[in-house]
Amino acid sequence: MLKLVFLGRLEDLAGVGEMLVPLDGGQTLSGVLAGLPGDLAAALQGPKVKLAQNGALLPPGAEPVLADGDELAFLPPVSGG
Amino acid sequence: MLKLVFLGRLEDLAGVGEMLVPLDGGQTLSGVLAGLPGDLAAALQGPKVKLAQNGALLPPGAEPVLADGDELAFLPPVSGG
Amino acid sequence: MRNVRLLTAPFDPNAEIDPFARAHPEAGAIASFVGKVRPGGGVEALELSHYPPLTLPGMETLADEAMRRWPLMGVLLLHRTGLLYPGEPIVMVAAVSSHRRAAFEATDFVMDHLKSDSWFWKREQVGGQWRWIEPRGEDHADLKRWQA
Amino acid sequence: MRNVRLLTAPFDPNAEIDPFARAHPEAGAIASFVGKVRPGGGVEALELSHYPPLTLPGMETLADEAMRRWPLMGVLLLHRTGLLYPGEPIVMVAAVSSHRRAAFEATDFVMDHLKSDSWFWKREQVGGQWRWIEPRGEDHADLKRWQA
Repeated sequence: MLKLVFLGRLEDLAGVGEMLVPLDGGQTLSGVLAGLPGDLAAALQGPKVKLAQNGALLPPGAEPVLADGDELAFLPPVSGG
Repeated sequence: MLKLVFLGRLEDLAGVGEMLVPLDGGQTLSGVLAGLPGDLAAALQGPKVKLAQNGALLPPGAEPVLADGDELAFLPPVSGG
Repeated sequence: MRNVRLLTAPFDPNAEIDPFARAHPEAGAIASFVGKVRPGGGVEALELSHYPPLTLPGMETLADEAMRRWPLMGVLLLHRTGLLYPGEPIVMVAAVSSHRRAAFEATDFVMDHLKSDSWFWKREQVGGQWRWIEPRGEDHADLKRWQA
Repeated sequence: MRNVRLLTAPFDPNAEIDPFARAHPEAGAIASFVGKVRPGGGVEALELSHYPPLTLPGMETLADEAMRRWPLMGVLLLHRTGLLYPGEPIVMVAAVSSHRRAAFEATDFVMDHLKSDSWFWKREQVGGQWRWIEPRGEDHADLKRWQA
């Protein structure tokens, strides 16, 4: 299983702050996204959304190799002001 | 009589913070300065020393008309820092 | 002294600055900043969410960076999370140094980076409805001031 | 609220900022600065003399100028005179506004002008001897930042 964490407005869109998903779509990000509702998957791939794997920020465009028990966080732009 | 006020290091040089002087050298600044010790008079005319007459700052190079009871303050550069 | 904390309950800035200032009797200059939930505009509450694995480590890195850039004796950096009401402090930053310029600049630097380069998401409640606060272009402009 | 005072006895910055902050519940941002007599360097005491007819009026004009330049809700400006000892506060400036940039800039502006464009003369006692503190070029450079 993989734990997905949705921050900011992505939490509203997902309807939950965290979600456990099986890794049966392969150990790739695109495999995981394919198993999610289309609008959520699209938002998670937005150009300004950053990713953190197990609490470590990933470089833009990284294609993480996911392992059972990993936590993958989706971080939209912060609010400022 | 005229009250002279010496600020900052001018007070050290004058040896006093305030001094009453007669106006018998005329009602001009140069008349007053002529009655003071030469080194003090020179310091009071330093290019960075500002003057205030009765609490109002005078423009650089002003030649105030002095009257009996006036207060004339000599203000060297402030310390900063 | 580096005092960096993420707070889940209301705090009193004056109760924080006092021990911080006393901890640095050798300081010549203390600059500080407090940002509060602005009353008015119909805002009933503000909610700050964050991502724990990144947020506090990011704040600590930011305080370290300020201490690296300026000759500071100490940095105080406090930030609220959770539900806040109008008038409550959200953030407090203070810096102590020998001279004023370093203390001012470091405080300003930390605030600019907290606003645009840290891991907080804010939403506000207006008329019973929650809405997310969007990024502001002004904050990114503020951040660019420090990229020499 | 404009709170401008010339003080002849030691003061506690924390006791000053508290009522000032409370007087502006509508504020979103409070920036403040405290400058103290730096311990070290063998300085035993600092004496600040001033010229009463100009000093306080000059401070009031400076506070007014800050309120004219930035959208501030209040300015606090306190300055000591007389004999001060290491660790004692000399000056305190605070500004409250809706947003942080105005509060920061106004505080910085007032400090820069107090340092170079106000009526205080300082001398320090080292090894029992008094010596006048000379003007610093750095302060005039700081002042030029505000001349647009």
